[in-house]
Amino acid sequence: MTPNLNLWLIPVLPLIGATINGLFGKRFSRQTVSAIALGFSGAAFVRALWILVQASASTLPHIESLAPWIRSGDFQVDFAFYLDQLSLVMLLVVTGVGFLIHIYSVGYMWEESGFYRFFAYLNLFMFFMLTLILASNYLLMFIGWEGVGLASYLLIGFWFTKDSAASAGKKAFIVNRIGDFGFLIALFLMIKHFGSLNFEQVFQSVSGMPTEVAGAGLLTSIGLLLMVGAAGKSAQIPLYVWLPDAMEGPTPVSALIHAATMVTAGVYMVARSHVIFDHAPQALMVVAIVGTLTALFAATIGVCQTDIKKVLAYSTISQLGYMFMACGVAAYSAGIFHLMTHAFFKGLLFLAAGSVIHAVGGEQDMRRMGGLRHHIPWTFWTMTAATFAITGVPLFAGFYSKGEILWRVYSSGNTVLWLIGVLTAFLTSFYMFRLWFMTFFGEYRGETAADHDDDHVHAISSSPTAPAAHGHGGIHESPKIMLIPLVILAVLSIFGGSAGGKRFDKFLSPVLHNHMAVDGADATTPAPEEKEQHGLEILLESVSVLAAAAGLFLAWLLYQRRPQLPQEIAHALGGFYETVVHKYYVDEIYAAVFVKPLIDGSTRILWHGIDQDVIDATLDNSAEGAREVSDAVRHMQSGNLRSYAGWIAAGAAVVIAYMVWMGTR
Amino acid sequence: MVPLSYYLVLSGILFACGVTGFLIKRNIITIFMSIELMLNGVNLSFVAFAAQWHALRGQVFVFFVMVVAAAEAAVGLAIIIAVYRTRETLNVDRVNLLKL
Amino acid sequence: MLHLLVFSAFGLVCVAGAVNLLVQRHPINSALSLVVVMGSLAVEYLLLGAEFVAAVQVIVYAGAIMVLFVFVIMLLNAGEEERSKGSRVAMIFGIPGMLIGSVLLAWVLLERSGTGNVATGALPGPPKVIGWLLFHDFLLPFEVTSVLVLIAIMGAVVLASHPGAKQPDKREG
Amino acid sequence: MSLGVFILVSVIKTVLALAILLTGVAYTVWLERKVVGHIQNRWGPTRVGPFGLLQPLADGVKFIFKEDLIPPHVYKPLYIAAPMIALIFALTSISLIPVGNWITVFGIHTPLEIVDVNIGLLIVLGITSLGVYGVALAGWSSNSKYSLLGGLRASAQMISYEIALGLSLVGVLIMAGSFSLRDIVDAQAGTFWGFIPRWNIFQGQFVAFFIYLMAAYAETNRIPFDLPEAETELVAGYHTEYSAMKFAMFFMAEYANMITVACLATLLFLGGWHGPHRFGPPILQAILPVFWFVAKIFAFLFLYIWVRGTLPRFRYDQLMAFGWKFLLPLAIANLVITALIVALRA
Repeated sequence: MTPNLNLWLIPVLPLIGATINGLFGKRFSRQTVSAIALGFSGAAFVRALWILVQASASTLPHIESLAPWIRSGDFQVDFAFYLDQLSLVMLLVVTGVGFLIHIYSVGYMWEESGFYRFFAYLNLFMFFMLTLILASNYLLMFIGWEGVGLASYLLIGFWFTKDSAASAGKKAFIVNRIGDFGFLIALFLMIKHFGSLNFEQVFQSVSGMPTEVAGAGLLTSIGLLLMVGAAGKSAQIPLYVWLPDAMEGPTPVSALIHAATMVTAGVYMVARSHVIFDHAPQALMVVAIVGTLTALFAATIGVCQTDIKKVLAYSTISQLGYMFMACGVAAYSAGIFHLMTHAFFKGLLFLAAGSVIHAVGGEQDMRRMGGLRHHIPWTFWTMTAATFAITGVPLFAGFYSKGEILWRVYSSGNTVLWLIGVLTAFLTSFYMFRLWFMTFFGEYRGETAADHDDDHVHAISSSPTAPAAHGHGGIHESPKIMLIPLVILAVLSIFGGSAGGKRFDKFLSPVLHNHMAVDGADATTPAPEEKEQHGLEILLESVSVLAAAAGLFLAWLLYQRRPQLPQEIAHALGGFYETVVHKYYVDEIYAAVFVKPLIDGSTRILWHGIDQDVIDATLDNSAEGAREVSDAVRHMQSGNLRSYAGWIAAGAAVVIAYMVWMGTR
Repeated sequence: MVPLSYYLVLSGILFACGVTGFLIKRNIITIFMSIELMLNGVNLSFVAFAAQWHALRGQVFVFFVMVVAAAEAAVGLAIIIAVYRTRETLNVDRVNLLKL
Repeated sequence: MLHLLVFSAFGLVCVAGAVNLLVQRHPINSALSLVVVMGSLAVEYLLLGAEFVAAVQVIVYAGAIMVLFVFVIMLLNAGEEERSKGSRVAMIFGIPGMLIGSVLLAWVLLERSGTGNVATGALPGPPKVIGWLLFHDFLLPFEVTSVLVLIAIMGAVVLASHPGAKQPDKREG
Repeated sequence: MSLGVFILVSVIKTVLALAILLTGVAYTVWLERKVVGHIQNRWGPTRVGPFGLLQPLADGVKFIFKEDLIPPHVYKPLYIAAPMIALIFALTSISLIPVGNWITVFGIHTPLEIVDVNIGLLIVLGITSLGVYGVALAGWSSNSKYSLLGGLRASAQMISYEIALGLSLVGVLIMAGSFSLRDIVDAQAGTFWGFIPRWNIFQGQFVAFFIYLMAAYAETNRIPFDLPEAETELVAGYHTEYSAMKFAMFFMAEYANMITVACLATLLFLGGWHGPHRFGPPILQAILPVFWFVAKIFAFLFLYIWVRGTLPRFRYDQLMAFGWKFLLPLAIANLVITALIVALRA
């Protein structure tokens, strides 16, 4: 007898908050709005904790079916929620980090005119994200998937009066649509071949199928299509382009959606579908390669970015790449582990970056920062913790998770991927410390405090009427309500990894190993080799730590010791540097290859050709014809009632005559 | 015993009178009454045919015609009142503009 | 024989009333002629046995609809018809068309229809059976008609309500 | 029964009914004057005959000998026809009212009414609904403002209340399952628990009776709904321009209508000719039902007069609002509830 966990409450609580704030928030005071938003998202978090306590390992997986949704023949989809260790981890991460970011947002967004709107969207996002996580079938998951896309769109375009924000929202939406297309086709394939979308039934069917080692078959196609979806949502090559632009949204949004939670949905989905991927090694390989390439690629771009949030955005892409890399070598637990730690430190990074931006009055360009560590010590120290965590400084969270990933990659035999991984770790360390040095050390390079007030208002707020209520008397620390989440996340970034990859692996093993065909790399390690393996693992970890240290040194050298050096290097590299600065011209290439032909084709063929010459012309000509005919017969419509009667009588006579003639013939 | 066709001819005469009234009368109310006359003519043929074919449905149809006639009278007379208010005449020959 | 006598008598009254409707120039006379037509039609219905139809004919047509006509004639104080020439079409096409149609119909009815005789009270229409038909076989038309009547009531109220009551700027009649 | 005998019996019955009805009309007038007089603390007619009993006769003679004045601008054909129409329809409807059971006189078995038809109620309703023409045409043809207004009011009022009236009767029809007045009366025979008669008014049709009563006042243009002849504003309403015998015709029509309405109320709601246990010799047994019937009509007429002496006149908009917004919904509700109960009981 499983206890009734009432899982549905968790997604529905934020939905209630979103509904209240969305419908009536305009009339509420800011205090009320934030109380509602925090109350409901906090309640969801408490509820998740309660479930963590209630749901001991024995009761998992727990399925809760609420109501049938679609019934068609044998095919059935329910409104059903599914809780196992995997979704439990995600649940805690999403509600916990989400709640912290809610708190932070109260401080960050206080000046905004769309305050209630922001929190309504944020709660709405929570609802969809939790639906995505707790869904017990792919269709419900897809609803959540689409829903977070919607919330993301709304939040990126939060300052919709700003052109760039509006188009960034559109871009995110459209690029995600491409990924969703793949996801959807995967769903159709599942319906066609398995007759169900329930996780349990699908995985049951898949377990009975042979592993597609040699040729690409059904499972490989499904896996690849799922990967397309995941790449869209989680910003992997080639669909990553929307994420950097998404930084147009408010910083808490970047932290919550575009770093901590939504973008990891792809990883979650791949881990959730691991049964399919385990039976399709080739698809898995694609996942690994895509992840690795993305990690490196994004890291190189990140090196040259000067916008503090853009750096973090590319860093996010890169870290997501790590997660996919882990999933690609069937080390799902490592991927999820990194997902969790990443949620902590990347969320923290964004929030701290937001705090920095807040401090310097809306400036996002790192070249105009510097020397901030004395002005904003809390932000500085929390950011430091996060930077150490992401670069993999030992004993910080990132050290464990990244080390775990690299070890698992290496032990699966993909040495090339491992090398790239280490290189990426080096680059990560470099650009993160570059950010760190540029922001907090050296001299302040921004404008004087006197005239930045206007800038702040313009950059952060679209509303012309938002006065700086708490006054910007120069560079200053953020209010407490923003700092508390920073501190909590910093603590988590430092200690969040100490759970350790192994224990995490064990915790997740009922989900990730129970019905899994044994794959070489993931087989339980034989006891005798463990010692040797352990030694190797330590060696590898030192390599990555060394790489991180090298990155730190280089950053220190270039941006602290000899600040003029980067210019010279850039000059020396010439064209390559330009390419990287322009993000490898990917956006331009996409524009040239996809967007322009599409627009041209639509314009020439669909618009001018079909719409104007065929559809419109048909309409116009028939209207013209009708008009001409009416013009000819309108004289019958004299307005004289008796004339009408005369016509009718004459017509009736004709009809009668015809009928009589027909009848008597 | 009366041949059915007598009833039908009577009905036809009434109908023809109605049509004629529509054609020659100028007063809009009288024209409207001509319509009622036509409906009555049709009703008679309904009842006659019902008797001929022993089908009560014919009589049921008469009720529908009556109800529709009642609805039509209500709306039609309301229209006549509205027309009279704006045109101050009941002569259809003077009500030949399609707008006010 | 009696049947034919009664039929002819009331048929004649009927036709006389209809013709009188056309001849009379004052609408109230036309209306009263129409009442006479309806009354004698009720008798014809009785001859055919349709007693319920006859009763309803008197109550609804003569007792309600025609009263409404008379009411409107009184309300608008309609005077004698003026002889205006408005429509040539009605004269050129309408009258001949009507005549041709009537003659054709009469010819077909009298010469070619194979219908037989009708006895007095040939088809009694007891209210019970008619009600049963209305509420079973014709339930949908019945309900639709009720909606129609409802709409007609509302339409009549809207049309006849004084336009000046709500739009004071509109031109008064 | 041969055709000749049938015609003979019918003629006898018609003459009898007409005589009784006209006498009834005359003495209803007398009754009204007397009762209203006492209500208003005066004596009413006392001079002609004992208790003024011959007053109606004197009135009749006066009407006959008065000069029949036709105003110059009236529309003559209708002006003359209108009172006749009113009176004819008022008198005709009595022919369908049964006053008792079938009786056998001189070996001829015949009902106590002029004709016995199975849709009697419908025909009575049809005939009374035609009565409005008399009033409307009188109002219009008089070519007088007061008359016209009275006629307009009368026709609108009578059409409006006819709906409520008809609907109030449907409940009774559902209970009896027939349009025949005789069947309806027979359905009310007997008693509950031996002492409450099974009249429709006691069978849950009290609301219907109330609606009928209100609608009947309006249909007969009686106080409190006598707007068409409201003397304070319209002089005398539709018969302002009438005098002598034509006026008398309207007068008689009004009272004949009252009696018809009272008959219908008795038949439909008050159990018709059914009374307490039958007793006495056969001749008494034959007469008693008629007596009960007349007694009930008398009671109803007394109620009429009582109301006239008590209530003031309504305003016209109040009258219309009352009819459309109160009586009609009430009648519909009563109809629905009655139908439900009958359906559930079946």
